[in-house]
Amino acid sequence: MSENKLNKEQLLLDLLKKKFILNESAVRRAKRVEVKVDPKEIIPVLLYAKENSRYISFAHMSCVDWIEDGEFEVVYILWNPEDKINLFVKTRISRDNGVLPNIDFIWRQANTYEREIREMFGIQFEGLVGRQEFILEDWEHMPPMRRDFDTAEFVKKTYFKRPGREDAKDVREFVQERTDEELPDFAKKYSRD
Amino acid sequence: MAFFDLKGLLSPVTGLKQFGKKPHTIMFPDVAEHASDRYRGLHFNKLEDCIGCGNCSTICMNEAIDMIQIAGYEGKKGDSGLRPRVDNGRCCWCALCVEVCPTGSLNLTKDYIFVTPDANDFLWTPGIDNKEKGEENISFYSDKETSLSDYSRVPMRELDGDVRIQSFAEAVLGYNEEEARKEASRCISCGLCTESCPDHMHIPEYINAIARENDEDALRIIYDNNPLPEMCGKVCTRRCEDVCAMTHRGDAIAIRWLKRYATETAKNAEIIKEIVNPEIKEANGKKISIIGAGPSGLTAGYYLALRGFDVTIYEAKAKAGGMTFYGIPKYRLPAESLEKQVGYMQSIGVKINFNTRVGKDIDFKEIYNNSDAVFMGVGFEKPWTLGITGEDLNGSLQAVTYLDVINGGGDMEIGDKVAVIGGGNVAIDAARVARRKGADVTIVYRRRVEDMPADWEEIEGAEDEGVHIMPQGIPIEVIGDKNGKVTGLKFARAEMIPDPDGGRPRPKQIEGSEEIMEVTSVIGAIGQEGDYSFIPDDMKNQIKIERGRFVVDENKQTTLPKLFAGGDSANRTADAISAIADGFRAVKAIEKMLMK
Amino acid sequence: MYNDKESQKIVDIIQNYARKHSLFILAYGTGCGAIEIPPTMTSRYDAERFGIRGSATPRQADVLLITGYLATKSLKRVIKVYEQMQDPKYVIGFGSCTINGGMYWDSYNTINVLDKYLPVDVYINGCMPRPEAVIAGFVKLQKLIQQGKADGWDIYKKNIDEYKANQKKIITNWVMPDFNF
Amino acid sequence: MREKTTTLYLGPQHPGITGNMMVKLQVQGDTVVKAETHVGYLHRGFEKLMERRNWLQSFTIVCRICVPEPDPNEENYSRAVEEIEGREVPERAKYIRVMTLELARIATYLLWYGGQSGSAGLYTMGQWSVGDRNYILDLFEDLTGGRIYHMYIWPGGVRRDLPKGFKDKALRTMDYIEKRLDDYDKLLFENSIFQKRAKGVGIIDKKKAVEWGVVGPPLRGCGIKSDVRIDDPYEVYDKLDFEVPAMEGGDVWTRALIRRFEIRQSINLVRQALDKMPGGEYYNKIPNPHKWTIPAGDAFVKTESARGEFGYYMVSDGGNKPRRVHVKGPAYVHGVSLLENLLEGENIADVSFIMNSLGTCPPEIER
Repeated sequence: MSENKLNKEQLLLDLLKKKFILNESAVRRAKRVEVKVDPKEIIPVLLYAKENSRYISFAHMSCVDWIEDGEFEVVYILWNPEDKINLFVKTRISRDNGVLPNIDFIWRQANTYEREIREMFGIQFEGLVGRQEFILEDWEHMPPMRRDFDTAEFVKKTYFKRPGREDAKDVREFVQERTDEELPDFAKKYSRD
Repeated sequence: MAFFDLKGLLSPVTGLKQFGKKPHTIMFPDVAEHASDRYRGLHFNKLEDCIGCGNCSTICMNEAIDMIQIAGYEGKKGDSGLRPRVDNGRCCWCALCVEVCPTGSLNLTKDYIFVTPDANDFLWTPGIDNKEKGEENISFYSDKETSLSDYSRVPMRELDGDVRIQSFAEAVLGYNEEEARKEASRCISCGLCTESCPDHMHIPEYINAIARENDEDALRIIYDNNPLPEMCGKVCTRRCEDVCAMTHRGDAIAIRWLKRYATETAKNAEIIKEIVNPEIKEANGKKISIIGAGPSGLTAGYYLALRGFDVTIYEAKAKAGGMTFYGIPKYRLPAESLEKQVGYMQSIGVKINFNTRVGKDIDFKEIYNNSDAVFMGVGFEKPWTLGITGEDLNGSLQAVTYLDVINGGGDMEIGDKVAVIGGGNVAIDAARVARRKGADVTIVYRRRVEDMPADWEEIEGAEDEGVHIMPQGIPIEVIGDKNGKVTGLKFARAEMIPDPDGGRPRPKQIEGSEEIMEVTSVIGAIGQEGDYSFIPDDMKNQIKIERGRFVVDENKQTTLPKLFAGGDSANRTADAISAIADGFRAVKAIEKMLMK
Repeated sequence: MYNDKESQKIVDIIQNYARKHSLFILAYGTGCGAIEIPPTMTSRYDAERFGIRGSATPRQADVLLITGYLATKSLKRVIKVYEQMQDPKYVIGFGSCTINGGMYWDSYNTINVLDKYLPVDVYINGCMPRPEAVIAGFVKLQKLIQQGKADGWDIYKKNIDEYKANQKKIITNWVMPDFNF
Repeated sequence: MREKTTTLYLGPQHPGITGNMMVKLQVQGDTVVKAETHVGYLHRGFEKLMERRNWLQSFTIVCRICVPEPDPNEENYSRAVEEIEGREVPERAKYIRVMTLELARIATYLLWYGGQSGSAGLYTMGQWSVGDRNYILDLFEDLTGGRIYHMYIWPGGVRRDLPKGFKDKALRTMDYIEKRLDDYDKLLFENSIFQKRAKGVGIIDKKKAVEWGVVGPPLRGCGIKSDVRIDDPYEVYDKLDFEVPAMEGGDVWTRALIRRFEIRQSINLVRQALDKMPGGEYYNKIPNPHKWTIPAGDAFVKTESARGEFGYYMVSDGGNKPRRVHVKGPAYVHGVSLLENLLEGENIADVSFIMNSLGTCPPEIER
C-alpha cells in the first residue's frame, strides 16, 4: 500500500494528533484509522469527530475483555460517509470498577449499546438512563460476557442433560489403554480437545 | 385520496384469476418427501471404511458425536474400533463432520424425517440404525477436493541424485521451520499412529507442540520414551505413517520428518540436556549391566540411569549405536548426530565401556554375577550367506561387513561394477554406498520391485542416484577367474506364481533363462543372524533360544530371571524403533522387579 | 348408560377423532423453528389440509409448539401460556434444541432438556425441521391422539410437583401464581 | 377531562414480527402515549458461545443469529476473518456470494410482504409471497443443502460450487418471481386499504434518521441515499450495475415502496451475477480446522442485509478461537430505542405494522 493511497486517513490522524493526546494510534489499513485515548478524552474526541470531521454515523460500539491485562477495551466505531473512513476510538478501563462517560446525547442509539455493555460486562456509564435489565432477566451471577464466566460450567450446574451417553470413549485414551502407553502430564495439554 | 377509490378496490380482486388454477401445494404425506441432491439430513456412516479416528467427534461444536464400541468392530492397527454415534438432540446438520472425515466414510443423507414421542430414540448410530436405505440416500459428502483435511504432504527437500553420489553428505535436508509448522498443522491428532509405533511414542502431542510453535515441548515429549529421537527422525521405519488417517485418501503426515525437525533444533548434547532437563532420581545402589550399545541397550541405559540405577554398557566396538552406526550409511545418519545423542546420555550418567567385547575382554558370568540385572541388546552381527557356489571368491562379500568397514572409516576394494543381491534396506544401503564409491551398481532381487521390503523412499533415492534395479532375478552362481577373483554373476529370470494360500506371490525360476552379468564384486544382503558364543554353554542351556532369537516375555525377560534381552536378537521386527521399545519395556520391568 | 365401559370407549374414539382433526396451534414461536411455520401454513405445504391452523390466544389453542431453544426468560412465559391452555393440550418439540440442547447446549440462557419442564408429546428432529417434517410430526401427533396416547397434559398434572421443582430451579424470581389452570 | 392511561402488554408472543419481543404500551384510548421495548426472550449468548468454539465451529453458528436472513451473518463472519487473516477469496466465490446474498434478500422481502400485509389484516398476500418464497428456498437447497440455514459462505470462499443446471433453474425462478411481483402490486400496493393504513404512519424524518442511526430501507425511505453496497462496496458490488432508490416521505408506505423497488433490483443483480460469474476456483482452502489460528488483530465489517446495515466487530488474539465477535444487526438500532420513540402517538393497531416496516428481528437484537 503506497503512502499516497492513505492520504485521507493520514490527514485525519494528524488532525486528531494535533488536537488530542493520543496513545499509540495508527492508520491500520485503507479506510481504517485507529486512535487510542484515555476515558476522559472520549467525549471530546467523539464530539470533535462528529461536529468537525463529519463522522456523523455511529456504526458500532463494543467491548472486549482483556482479562490478562485486567482491563476492558471499549471501542467506538464511527463512519464518515463522505471520506469513507472507519474511525476506531479505543479506550481501556479497569475491569474492577471501570466507569465510562455516557455518550447517548451525541448519538441517541448509543443508549442501546451502553445498556447492553452494562449488562453483559458490568461497566457503568455515568448518567445512563434506561432499565437495568435489558436482555437478561433475574440474573444474579457474574455478567456473562466477562471471560471468567464459564458458561459450560454454569450449564452443568443449572440445566439438565439427557442421559444415555455415558458410554462414549475418547479415541486417544482408548488406544492408549490398549497399548499401555503412558502419556506424561505435561504433554496432555497438546492432546486434542 | 378520494374516499371511494375504485382502482384500489378492484385491483385486489384480480387475485381471483388464480381461482381454478392447479395449486402448487405439495401434498405431503400423500406424495413422498423430497430433498435436493445436496441435502444435509441424517447421517450415514460406511462402517467398513470408518477408522474410528474421532475427528468428527472433535469438530462437532455441539458435542453431538460420541465414539462408542460396537459389536463386531474390534479395532486393529490404524482402526480404533470405535464408531461415531450421533445424538440428534444435539446435531444441527452443519455437516462439518463430513467435511473433516479423513476417509470419507461419514456422509449426510436425504433422509430428514425423524419423528418420535420418545426423546431417547434420537441417540443412534449411523450405518447401523439406518442400514437399509442409508447408503443410497447419501446426498452431502465430501471428496478429496472439498474435504477440509489436507491430503498432500509438504515435500521434503533433498539433494539431487547426481550431487548425492559425490559424497556421503546427508541426502535429506530436513524441514525448515515454516515447512514443519505447515506439515504439523495437517495432523488431526487422532493418535491411531501411536498403536502402530512399537514404542508407542506420543505422536499427536509432539506434532501438536510443533504446530503450536513450541519445539522445546515437542522435544521433551519425544524424549519421554525415546532417547534416540534424532536417529529415528532420520532412519525410522515409521510404521506410524502406514496407518495414518490421511493415508486413506492421500499422503500420511510426515511424522518422521517432524520428529527430525524437533530434534534438530537442539544443536548439541548440552542443549538437549538443557531443554529436556530430565528429572534424575537419586542413586538407589542397584547395578545394571547392559551388553551392546545399540538402540535397545542405549534406551535401557538412559531410562535406567534416569531412574537412579548404576548403569554400565559394554560395547565391543569403538562407537556406540550398534547397527545404526555401523550398518546405516552416513548419508542417512551422520556420525555427529549419533554422537550428539549418545553424548547427551553419557552426560546424565550412562557409562559406556567401548572396545569391550563380552566373552573376550570380559567374562559374561562375571557381569551376570556382579549385576542386579543384565540387559542384552546384542543384535544380529553374522550375515547370512547366499548358499550358492563361488561365494568364497575374492570380491564376493556381505553387505553388513562392507557397510561396517565403510562406516568404521575404512575402505574396501569393490571394483567398478557391483551386483547387490537382496531387496531390503541393507541391500539398498550397500548399493547406494557402492554408488558413492564410484561403482556402477545393479540390485538383483528375486521378486518384483513392489515386493521389496525396503522403504519406497530408499528405492526411489537409489534409482535417482543411478542404481539399476533388476527385479525377478535369481542368483545362481558367482563366477571367478583363475586367480579367484569375481568376474561375473550367473542369474536366472523368475516369474511370479500366485500363492494358493493367499500369501504374496512366489518367484519361480524360468527354465533356460540363465544369463551372466559381468561384475567385479557381488554383495550379498539377504539377512543376518545373532552370534551368542559369548554366553558360556552352561548358561546358554538355561536360556531359551528359538530360531536364533532369545525367547522373552512381554517384559523382555528371558528364561533367566535376571537376564533381559531386546532388539534384533529378541524381536522379529528387527528395526531400530522396536529395539528402542524393547529397551524401554525392559526398563519398566527391571524397575518393577528391583524396586518393589 | 354413559357409565357403561363399552360406550365410554366409543365416545372416546369419536372424541379423539374430532380432536385430531382440529388442531389449533398457539402462534407462539419461541425460537428459530418458527421460520418454517409460515411456509407450512401457507400455500406450498398448506397445513390446513389437516385441520391445523393458528389461534391467537392460549384458551383456544390445542397445540403448543416449542420451536427450538427456549431462553429462560421465555420459559417463564411459556409455562404460563401452557397452563392457561385447556385440556386436552399437546406440546410438540421442534428441532434438536428441545431434545438435548442442540447447538445451544452450553449457553447460559437456554434450557437443554424440554421435557423436564413441560410434557412433550412429539419431537421433530432437525435444525430446522422442514415443513414436510413438521407435517410428519403433526401426523404422528394425530395418530397418538387417535390412540389416546397423547396424554402429556395428564402426566403434567400427575407429576406437577416434579415439574414445578424443575421450573423453579431455573426461574428464580417466580412472580406469578403457582398454577395458572 | 383526563383520559385514563392503561398499560397494554404486546407480546412476547410474536407481535406480528419474526421473533418474540414485548412492547409495554401505555395507552390512552387507542393512542399510545409511551412505549417500552422488552427484549431478551431469544437470547442465546452467541458471543459467549463463539469464545468457546474454534474459528470454523463459530462459522456454523453465526447464521442462527438472524433466522429470516442468515446469509449476511455468514458473509460478515467470513469477511471479518478474511480481513484479519489476509486470506484471498477467488473471484468466482465473490460472485457466488453476491448471488447468494441477493437471493437471500429476495427471500426476506417475500417474507416481509407476508408480514407487512398480515399485520394489516391482508392474509392472501402472505399465502402468495410466502408460498413463492419456497422457490427461492429450493434454490438454496440445491446450492447449499439446507433451506433455512445454509452455512455456505465460509472463510476463503464458498462451501461448494454451483450444482449442475443451477444457473438455468435460478434464471427460471427469477423470471417467475418477477412475473409474480406484478400480481403482488395489484394485491397490495394498489389496494386502497393498504394505502390508507400505510401512508402517514410511523414517520421518521431526515434529522431523526441520522440522530438515531437508522439504516437500510427505512433510511432510504427518508430520502437519504445510503447503502453499504454502494458506500463501501464489498465482494463485487462495484462491478455490478445497479442503483438504490431513495424516496422522501419516511412513513411505512415509502418504506414499502423502497422494498418493492429493491426486490426488482435484487432479481436484476442475481441475473447479473450469474451472467458475469467467471470460472475457476470457488474456495481458497482453510488449513486443518483443529489447528487453524488467526493472527491477532481486529476488524469491523458490514454488509447490507435486506433490513439494513449488518455489522460485525471481530477481535482475534492470535489463538484458535475468536476473542470477541460482536454483532450489530439493523434491528439493534431500529427495534429498541427508535421503536420506543416512534410508537408514541401512534394507534395500537399500527404498532406491529410499524415494527414490521422497520424490519424488526428480535433474535438479532439479543443474539
